[in-house]
Formats: sequence, C-alpha cells, structure tokens
Amino acid sequence: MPKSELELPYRIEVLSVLDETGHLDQALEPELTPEMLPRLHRTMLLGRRFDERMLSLQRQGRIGTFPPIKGQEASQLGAVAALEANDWMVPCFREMVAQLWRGARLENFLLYYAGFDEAVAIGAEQHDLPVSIPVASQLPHAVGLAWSIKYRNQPQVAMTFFGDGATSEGDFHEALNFASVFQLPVVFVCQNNQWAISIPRHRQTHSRTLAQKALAYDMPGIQVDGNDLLAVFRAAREAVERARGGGGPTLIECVTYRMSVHTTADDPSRYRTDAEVEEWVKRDPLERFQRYCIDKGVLDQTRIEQLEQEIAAEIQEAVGRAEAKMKQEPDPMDLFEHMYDQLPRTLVEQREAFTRQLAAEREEARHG
Amino acid sequence: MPKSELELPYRIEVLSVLDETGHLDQALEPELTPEMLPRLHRTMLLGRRFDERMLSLQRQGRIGTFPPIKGQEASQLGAVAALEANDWMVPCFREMVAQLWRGARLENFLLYYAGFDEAVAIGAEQHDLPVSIPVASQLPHAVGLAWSIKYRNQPQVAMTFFGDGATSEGDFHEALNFASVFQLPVVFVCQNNQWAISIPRHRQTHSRTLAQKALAYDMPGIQVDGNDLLAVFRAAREAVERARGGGGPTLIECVTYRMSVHTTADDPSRYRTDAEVEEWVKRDPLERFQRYCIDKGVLDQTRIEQLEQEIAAEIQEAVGRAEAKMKQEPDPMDLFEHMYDQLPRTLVEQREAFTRQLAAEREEARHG
Amino acid sequence: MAKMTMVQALNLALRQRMEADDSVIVLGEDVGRDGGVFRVTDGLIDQFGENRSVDTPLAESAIVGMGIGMAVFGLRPVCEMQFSGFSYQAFHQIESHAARLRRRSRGRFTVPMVVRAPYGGGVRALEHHSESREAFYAHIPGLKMVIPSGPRNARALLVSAIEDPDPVIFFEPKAVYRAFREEVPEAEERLPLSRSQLVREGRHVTLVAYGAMVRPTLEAADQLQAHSGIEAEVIDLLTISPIDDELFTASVKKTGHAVVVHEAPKSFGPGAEIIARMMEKSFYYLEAPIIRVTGYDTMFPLFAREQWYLPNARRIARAVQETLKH
Amino acid sequence: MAKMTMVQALNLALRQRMEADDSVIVLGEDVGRDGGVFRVTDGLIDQFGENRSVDTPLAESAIVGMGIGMAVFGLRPVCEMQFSGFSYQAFHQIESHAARLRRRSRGRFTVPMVVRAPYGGGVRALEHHSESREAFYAHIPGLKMVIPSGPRNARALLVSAIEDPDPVIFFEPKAVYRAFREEVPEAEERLPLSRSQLVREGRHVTLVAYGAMVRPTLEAADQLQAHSGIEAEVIDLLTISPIDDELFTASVKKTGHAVVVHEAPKSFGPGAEIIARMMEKSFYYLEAPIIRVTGYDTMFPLFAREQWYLPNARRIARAVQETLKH
Ligand SMILES: Cc1ncc(C[n+]2csc(CCOP(=O)(O)OP(=O)(O)O)c2C)c(N)n1
Ligand SMILES: Cc1ncc(C[n+]2csc(CCOP(=O)(O)OP(=O)(O)O)c2C)c(N)n1
Ligand SMILES: [Mg+2]
Ligand SMILES: [Mg+2]
Repeated sequence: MPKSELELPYRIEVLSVLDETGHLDQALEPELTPEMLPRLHRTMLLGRRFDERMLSLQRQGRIGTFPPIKGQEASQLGAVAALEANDWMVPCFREMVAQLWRGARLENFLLYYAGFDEAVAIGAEQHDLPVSIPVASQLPHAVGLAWSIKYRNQPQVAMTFFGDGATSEGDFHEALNFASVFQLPVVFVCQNNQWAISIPRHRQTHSRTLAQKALAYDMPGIQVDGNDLLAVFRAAREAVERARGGGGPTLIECVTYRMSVHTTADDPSRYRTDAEVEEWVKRDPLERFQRYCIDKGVLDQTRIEQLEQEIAAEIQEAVGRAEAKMKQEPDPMDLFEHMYDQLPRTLVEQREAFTRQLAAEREEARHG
Repeated sequence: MPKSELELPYRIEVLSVLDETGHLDQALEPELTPEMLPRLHRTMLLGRRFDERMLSLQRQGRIGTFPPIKGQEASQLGAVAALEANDWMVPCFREMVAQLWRGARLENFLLYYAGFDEAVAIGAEQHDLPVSIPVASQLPHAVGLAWSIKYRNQPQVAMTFFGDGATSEGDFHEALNFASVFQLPVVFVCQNNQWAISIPRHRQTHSRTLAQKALAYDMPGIQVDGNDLLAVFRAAREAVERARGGGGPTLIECVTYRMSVHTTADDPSRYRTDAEVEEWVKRDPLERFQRYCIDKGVLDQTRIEQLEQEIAAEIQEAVGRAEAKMKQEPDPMDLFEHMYDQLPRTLVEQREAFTRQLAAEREEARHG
Repeated sequence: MAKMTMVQALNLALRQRMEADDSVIVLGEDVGRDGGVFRVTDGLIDQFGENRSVDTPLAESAIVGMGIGMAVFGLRPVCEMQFSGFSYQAFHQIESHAARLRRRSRGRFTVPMVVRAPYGGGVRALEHHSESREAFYAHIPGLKMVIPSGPRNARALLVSAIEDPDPVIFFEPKAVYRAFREEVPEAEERLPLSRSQLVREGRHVTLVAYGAMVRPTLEAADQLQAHSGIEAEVIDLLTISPIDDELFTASVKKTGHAVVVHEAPKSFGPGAEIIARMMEKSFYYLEAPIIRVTGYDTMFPLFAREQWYLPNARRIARAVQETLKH
Repeated sequence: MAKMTMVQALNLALRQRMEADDSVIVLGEDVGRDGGVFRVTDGLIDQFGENRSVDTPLAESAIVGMGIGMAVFGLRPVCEMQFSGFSYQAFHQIESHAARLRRRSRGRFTVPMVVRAPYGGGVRALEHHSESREAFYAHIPGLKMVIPSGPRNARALLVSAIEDPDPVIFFEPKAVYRAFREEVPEAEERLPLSRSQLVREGRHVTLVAYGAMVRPTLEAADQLQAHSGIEAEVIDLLTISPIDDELFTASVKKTGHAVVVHEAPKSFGPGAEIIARMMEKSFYYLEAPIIRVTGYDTMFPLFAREQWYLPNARRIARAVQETLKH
C-alpha cells in the first residue's frame, strides 16, 4: 500500500458533565465528597467577590494593574481540586482562585498588585511556584519538577496553568515534548479563555481545538467545558491519577471565557463585542455550580446569603490589613534582599552607597 | 453527548512510490520529464561523490569540520526538484545536494568548510538563503518569505529544510503555527535521518511520526519514504502546488537515514551499531533511483561510467580551484566587510587600528 | 506643528512611513485591532488594513524571525515586542540572524528591520515590565541600538530606523510615552543613527544620559546651576550602539569631570562603555573619577520601591557634587 | 595527582560531585551516550545511568527551564548548552527565571543550577561556535558568570559552581579544552566564585584577562620581560560577575598602567566594566589610558581569519608598550 493512511490511535475527547442549561450527565458525575462541594463553592464565590473588589480598588487607584479572573473560576478550581497539597502547582498569572484554594492569602494579592515585593512570600510547606509573567515560560519548570518527582520516586504530580495564547510560544511545545519523551507526571491545564489580550482564539492558531496539540506528542489530550467545574474536575482527576500512576502527561483544554478585561490596563471594547460577552455570561460557571450545590442539598439560599456576608467581611479585613501595610513606607533596603545566598561584594558596596544616599536625603529633608 | 469524541478530519498519509526492492507503484509514479530524470540522477551522483571527496579532504586536514549528506540525496533532491528557480529555498546545514541543484558551486562548499567567508557569496539571482546553523531557527525566515510572497502576490513559494532534531525546538512550533494562521505558501521539509547527533528519533519525541505534528496546526502532514526520490518529489510537488494555489502550508516528513557521521567531528560508534547502518545501506537512495533511470531507459551502464568520470573531473577541478584560493592568504581586512551598509565610526577606528597593527607586524617580520 | 506625546509622535512616524512606502509593515502582538498595548500603532489597521498592521500569534521568536524573512524578501518590517522584557524569547533570532545575515550572505541579503520595544521603569508596572537591558543589544555587532528621549527625536529616529538598511533595536522609554508633549512638525524629520546630541551646554561637568534619564539629568543640571552655580553640559546619546563617542569625549576634555546616568544595572551596563571611551580618548583631561548613577545590580523591584531603584535628579546632582569635590 | 586536560578535569569534577551527591544531575543534548560533543560528560552515563546523565531532546529553553524546575525541587542540575552560541534559545529562561526565582519567592525557592557552555574561538569551528558573549550573562543580576582558564582551576570552579546555592553560568574555553595538561589532585578542590587570582607578579603594568586569553597574556608578559624588562602583573578574573575588583584595582594602584584583554567584541564588553572600576577606584594612580585588547565589533569570522580576530601575545605586548609610552 504505497500511498496509505497511517492508523493513528488518537482521539480528542470532549467532556461536559453539567451543561449550561443545568442538565447533569449522571453517568459522568464525579463523586465530590460532601465536604468538598461546599468548600469548592465557597472558594469560587470568594474568588468572584475578591476579583470584583480588586477591580474596584484598582479603579480607585488603591492597587495597580492586575488581571481579573472573572469567568474562569470553575476552570481553575476544577483542576486544582484534583491535587493533593504537596503536589506541585505552577501557575501563570491569572490563577488567583486556584492559588486561594491552595492556601494563598487575600492580602498578598492586594500587596502584590500594589507593588510590594513582600507579597510574594511563599510558605515553607507550600508547593506552589510564584506567578510567572512571561507567557508559557513556566511550563518547562513544571516539567523539571515532574522529572524530579519521578527521579525521587515521590507520589506527587505537577500541574501547570497557561492560556490559549501560551500555546503559540515555543516553550509550550518544548515542554510538552520533554514531558512526553520522559513520560513525566505532569498535567498541562490550558485556560482557553478565547482571548489573548486582543487576539481571538481562532487567530492564535488555526487548529480546531487546542487539545489536539497533544497529538503532536502522542499525549492524551482532552477538551472540557471549562465553565463546568464537574467536567474540569473529572478530567483533571483522571489526568492526575494517570500521572501519579506512571502513565505520563496529559493536556487538558478548558474552554472558558475571560468575562472581564485582560488586565485593568486593557480596553476590550476595541476588539470584542458586548454581545459576545453576553453569550458567555449565560454560561457563568459560578451560577451553574451554585445551582448544582443547591440541587445536591449542600447549599441553600440562606446559606448563600450568609456566605456572601462572611466573604464580604473576610475581604474587608484583608483589604484593611493590606492597606495598613501599604501605608507604611516599604523598607528601601529590601532592594538588596534575596538576590543571592551571600550578597556579593559589588552589591555590598552598592547597598552601602544606597544607605549613605538615603541618610543624606533624610538629612537634607530635615534641613529643608 | 457529554463525553464524546471529536471528529477530527485529519489523517497522516504515508507515501512510497518506488520501494527498496525496486517495486514501482505505477499509479503513483510522477511524470518526470526525460530531461529531468538524467539531471536529477547526475546531481545525485555528483552529490554522493562530492560528499565522499569532502570526507577524504577533511580527513587529510585540507578542509575543516563539515556535515556529510550521504543517504539523504533523494530526500533533498526530490523536494527541491519541485521548486522553480525563483521559489525561495531556506536550507539548514545539511542540504549540500539540494543547494547544488539550485546552482551552488562545488568550490564554495570547500572554501566554506575551509573557513573562508568569501564562500558564502550568493548570486544576485539566487533565491537561496545561506546555511543556517542554529537548529530550527531558519523556519521563521521561510515563513516571513512566504508572508511577503503572499503580500506581494507573487507566484512563488518558500521551502525550508530541517532535521528530525529540529522538530523539538520552539522555533519549529512557532513557525508552523504562524504559517498555518496566515495560510502561507511554505513547504516544511523535515529530513528525518533518524539521528540528531547521538539522539535517536524515538528519544527526540514520543510521537509515532513527525508528520503528525502538522495536526497541531490543522496543516496537511505527510510521511514519505525519503530514500525514494519519486515519492519525495510527488509529495513535494503536491505541497508546492497547494502552496502556490493559495492552499497554505504543508509539513513533509522524509524518512531517510544519515549513513555517515553527524559531522566529521563525530564518532557514531559511541551510540549506534553498524548493523543499523547496514540495514539502511540496503535502502540506498542513489542505487534505487539509478536502477529506475536505467529501467526508464534514460541511463545505462556505459553512461554511468562516463558520468562517474565527468563528475570525478568536475570535482577535481573544483578542488583545484578551491585549494588555489586556500593557498592565497585571505585578506585580513575582510573582517570589517559586510557588517553594516555604512561602516560606523567605531568600526572605522577599529579597522584603522587593525591596519596599523598589521603594518607593524609586517614591519617586525621584515626586521626579524 | 502639533504638540504631541511620544506615543503620538511614534504613531505619526509609522503612519507617514507606511503612507510613503508600502513595504513598511507593522507586526506583533496586539498591534492591529488593539493598536498596541500602548497605542503606538493606533489606527494603522484602519488606514492600512490587517496586511500592513499585522496581529500575530503570541510568539516573539516567530515575530522577529518572520520579520527577518520579510526583510530578506525586500520589505521593511517593524516588529513590536510588547515589552523589552519579552524580547529575550527572540534573542537568538536577533543575535544569530538579524545581526548576521548581511555578512553571512556577503551583502546579498540585508535585514532592514526595526524591533521596537517599550523599556524602562517609572510606570508602576508588573515584573518584567520595567527593565532596561539595552546593553544586551548594544554588545551585538551588526545591530544598531537606539533610544529616543522625547517626542520629537523619537519620531525622527524612528523614521531613520525604518529607512536604515540595517537592523535597528529601538527601545522606547515608557516613562516618557505620555509624560510630556513637544512640537512635532508634520513634515518628516530624520536624525542620524550615529550621533548623540548636546542638549545643554556647560563647562564644569559632562553628564551623559539617554532615554527616560535625560529629563532627570536636565533637572539635576538646572538645580546645580540654580543652587551652586555649577554649569553642567548634558549629552543625550540617542543611539547607544554603534556609540558616538566624539561628543562626550570632546565635552569631557572641556569639563574634566563626568557623570554617566542610566536605569540599567550598573555592572556591565552601557555606562561602563562610556567611561572606558572617556578613559581611552580623554584620559589626560580627566580631573576626577567618572561616576555612574545607575540602577543597582538587583532585580528591578515591584513598583512600591521603584523610586529607590531609579536614578533621579537628586542622586545625579549629588554625584556631580561628589565628582567636583575632587 | 594526574596530568589532565581541562576536559578531563571537568569530567573529574562532575564525576566526583555526582558520586558525592545524588542530587547532581547532568542534562543536555548528547551528554549521555555520546559523552558530550567535547567528551566533558564522558563515561558518566555508564557510572550513573541515564537518569543522572540525561540525554534530552534538542531544545535549549526546555533544557534550562527543566533545570530550573529540578533546582526548585531540590536537585542540582548541571545543564549543558552544546555551544554558548546556542544558549540564546534559553536566554529568557536564564534572565527571567533562573536569575529571579530566589527573589520572586523571597528565598523560598532557589536555583542551584549550573549552565555549562563551551565558548570562544581558536578551534577552527563553524559559525556560532566561536563567540565570546559572557557580557550578556555578566549583566544579569542574580547570576554568577564564571570562566576558568586551565584544567586545575576549571575543576575547582566547577565543583564550587555545582555546590553554589545560586545559578552559575559556566563558560569553558574550547581553545583550552585540550591545549595543555596540569596536575589536578584527586581530592576535590574548590575556588570561591568571588575571587580573581594573581597569576604573575609585576610592577610596571597590570594585565587583566580570563579564559583562553590568560595564556597569550602570560606569553606577552614573558616576552615583555625578556625583551624589554617590563614586568607585567597578570590577573586572571576567573569569575566575571559578580566581579572581583579588589585585586585589579590594588594592582593598578601599584603599576599605574593597565591593559585589559578579552575575545569578546570590544564595545560594551567586559573590558569596559573593568576599566570603569579602575577609573572609579584607582583613578588617582593611573598614569596612562587603559587599553583594551579585544575582539572587534564584527561577526566572528570563519576560521581562516580567526587568528586576526583573536587577541594574541603580540597584540597584547604592543598594547603594553603603547600604554607605557605615556
Ligand atoms: C513572552 C511574553 N510575551 C508577551 C507578554 C505580554 N502578555 C501578557 S498576557 C498576554 C496574553 C496572554 O494570553 P493567554 O495565554 O491566552 O492568557 P490570558 O491572558 O488570556 O489568561 C500577553 C501577550 C508576556 N507576558 N510574555
Ligand atoms: C540551537 C542549536 N542547538 C544545538 C546545536 C548543535 N547541533 C548541531 S546539529 C545538531 C543535531 C541536529 O539534528 P537534526 O535536526 O536531526 O539534523 P541532522 O544533523 O540530523 O541533519 C545539534 C544538536 C545547534 N546547531 N543549534
Ligand atoms: Mg487567553
Ligand atoms: Mg537528524
């Protein structure tokens, strides 16, 4: 058969469990324990409300530029919910609610976006890398973590997040290829929120799905409804279990939507229509999951109202704590911290010069 | 259908026309004109003999390190044979015979590998980029050429070459994605010669084929027997025609073999067996195509012997011309040539200092 | 003549070059419909269409690599890196190809390409959005590295960069983008990519700066004059590389003292080259050590601390006083 | 003690560190079965297996990026870039992550990684195989940039680099790889990554060099002594960044004259930083302009011309005579 077609045993699955009309496919429904459901719901609601609050703080000039997550809560939470605490999580820059789930503190987000280096502190027990801003560049780090997990025979996995735009970068490709060659326990979670700033998904790449990019590496790829927490969780759990069991990496494409601006510096009216946003508002992941929790009997309207109050208070306190810190002048000497294990002499000198300069400036200020 | 399989209209074709036993699939046989066949055969033979000669020159220390092409002649020639002269050809560093077909001169290869910058001169009419050594980095250039062709509505295409190892680099991915997003007239020809220095193909990537990487971009991908000039030509012609007709890019994987060393600095006995090489020697592309030409009646044993003599003489003359040039001391001032359109003052000064230094050294040499 | 910000002036340069020459193509992330995240390419897509103001996928190496192919073909690509801190993804394309194709083809192929990138601090930005690493590009033979300091010279330099037959890395100081306006004539102006400019005459000390640092340097010069009668001469480099050392060596021969200012980290930064050249060419005129006022050899801090990282008029003035003490 | 080439000495350093610490992992293109294209990792795969001497796919960004992940996890990756000219594909990983993760996590994560790369000319190599661009890495805060000059210090520095808690870019001079042998003791030696070394004492002029340039510099010193009685002091930097300026500023205070030598292009090269520091710290002792003997601001030529590009003893000696004329 000189001209033949190759039998490629590949397929891209598409998964949806709880659809936008509220229809549930019970056969696919993942068993989330009665403790998990309300925790997930609470974190989702907290993420939504905190996002809204950050937006208003930014608009008031109380914090700087930040990337809202509105609309992507299910997609992020469904994925990290499948992780154990000591699994590694390698975020991009738009995983606020996933980070909250993993133990990040509200006020650190505020301080970070207010430009305080202190806010990036990570607890000694946390297995979460800091935010990574250069698009796709964090993927190889997750691969390195996964390589080490395998080398050290640890029962861990690494999960990394990135956007639809990130799939265009060379680092995406190199990372997936390495993960697959070494058959590493890593889960690649693509938050396809349809936009990379002003570039729509169909101009980012010409392929019908992002999930199918896994085929280039003989890696399982799955496309899930990213606004359906149950579907994301199911896909993530499967991928995490496969990874933990030695079955290698998976690419998960969560089809979701960036309901808000790219960052607060962005003006989406330049490139997308309100009508498009409206369409996606109908598929709001929070409402959908909330309805499910109510149906499951772990939530009711009273509890939701109570929750809203609790969360409002929690956020308010965090804002209070953060703003108190913001009011204190940050320690200028911090410039020289955490650069090296031992500050080299060149930097000791620069620090000394800086100290003298500050002292001189204070002196000047005193004498007018 | 909440968990469903995506109907991906993709397939990877595998193409072979004239197999290693000499069996010809007439239905697939491309019509190569009676002028083309002997030209192709002659170039193939020239490439093989010149490669052998370069190897012996290198072993004698008469030229420096170079990458032999032995075994990849059909794969290269079949592809460029589908191009017109003013189509763009963007080589990697192992396309000697493709470059010969496109008009490169034998002695320039010798001079280049003897370290003479002059040898990289490219004729004003040639649409061939110079050799590109950083693996995969030339692919985006072909994309840029193809973008320009489309922008200027030219009836051209761009074809670029690279190895199996190159498919791991980020630039491969980025280039294919751009080509597909902009639907550009570019043909990506992968010379899968099974090895990237010491790394075998199956450790370079975990996918069954390299051709299937096209699926990541919804681009046609085809795997061809790279030792079968007819198959390569057929696939390349189809891709070139599609590109020229506005049908966008194609990825062609030529399955071939690096019969020789990676470069003359390499020692393959460290990482591969002679038995493997033997297997591939049986599939020698030159013999296979030669037999075909004989069957076609455009060649016979007498003509082959005559050709061998012609070619030996042609190579001998080129070696003579090249070595004559090598004997002349290269002009040191050339260091400062072709750096900028107008040499900046900093470099004018450096050139003057260099001139003074040379003069002083000559002076010193004269006076002992 | 209209009063323009640097963003508007750059936009004007692009627009007029695109009107004059259909081989000028703007490409990059969000440069089309969005007009660039800083709006430098605003409106170009409406006037010239999406084939001239090209929104690309998110991949810097491919943007520059594609630009190289376009330039080799004969077009004049103007690539945008969204921030200079993301140009490193394209570093190999710039170092290994853009800077080399002329010589690698003995002049048959050239790369008349501009790579634009906003750089520098002072705009309360996120990590990677405030760095000044022009030294990386200044150290690459075959490139030109240009940094304007105000709307009018930005426009003129960008026109020259686009017309230049060689690849130009063009860093735009974000802190200046909208900081002030200048008269920018409608008719195209050009500035050579080989000349620094005297922006203030003086006889006591030579101050060398570029980009966003020119303003605090001038401010320091004013303060020094006002408070201590020190007359500082200020030189704006404009082109970092190939460096123009004529003006500053001549100046330092006159003044005997110099202070060099940049945002970039001190060590192995552009200031070192300026000092080395003053040393080589005006050594016997120097009366005191030349001082560098620069960023520190640290990560650029998040913005709550950026005022301490960035040189300012006060630090510059103090350095001048220090060097004049000798 | 055995007489070893630099390749053998580096191999010894890796082997002993791998024996002592199973978190030391070598990775890169062809480092496993092939033992590296220069055989620096020869035999490691046999002794430690393919999980410790890891052949990776051909992708520099992923090699370094994976190394970063490994280092964060707690391993000590030693990444090989096959040639320094191909490290640019990983430039963003080095600049934007390796150098920053410590500060970006307030010390929670560190990157105790070494990126090894053969660099420099003089070995009749192809394009991209001869460059010296250490200045790129020296200008990145958060990194250390180390270049040994001989077998024994190469071994000691590599041991220290592997043990260092911070990322180290380790350039190995190809021209020295097999050029000569030195006694290298079996027991592990270490050298601090913060100290240059006096390799020849002298009182008339200070010569600063590193890597492959140390040998021609010493040769020049010998010639000068023999033919003109000039006693040159020679300093081998060893660590380029963070730079050790104590030794060379002290030396130039003594000699009043200096010549700085490197293969890298002159402009914005490491020599500029050395001169700037001599200026800052020993200005009043300088008797003449400091001269740079360096590569030119051109592409490194193909090898038929490399002897003209590279500094040699003759050029260095002439520069010394020139500076002493003053
Ligand atoms: C390497 C790099 N290039 C450019 C940018 C600027 N930038 C920040 S976010 C972004 C778009 C990212 O899109 P996507 O990956 O889809 O993630 P999303 O923002 O939608 O979450 C761009 C271009 C960057 N941060 N890094
Ligand atoms: C970016 C880059 N990394 C590393 C190298 C060193 N190198 C030269 S050829 C080669 C292997 C290339 O393999 P492949 O792409 O299969 O091409 P082949 O040599 O088999 O023709 C390597 C690693 C290089 N030239 N460029
Ligand atoms: Mg997106
Ligand atoms: Mg190969």
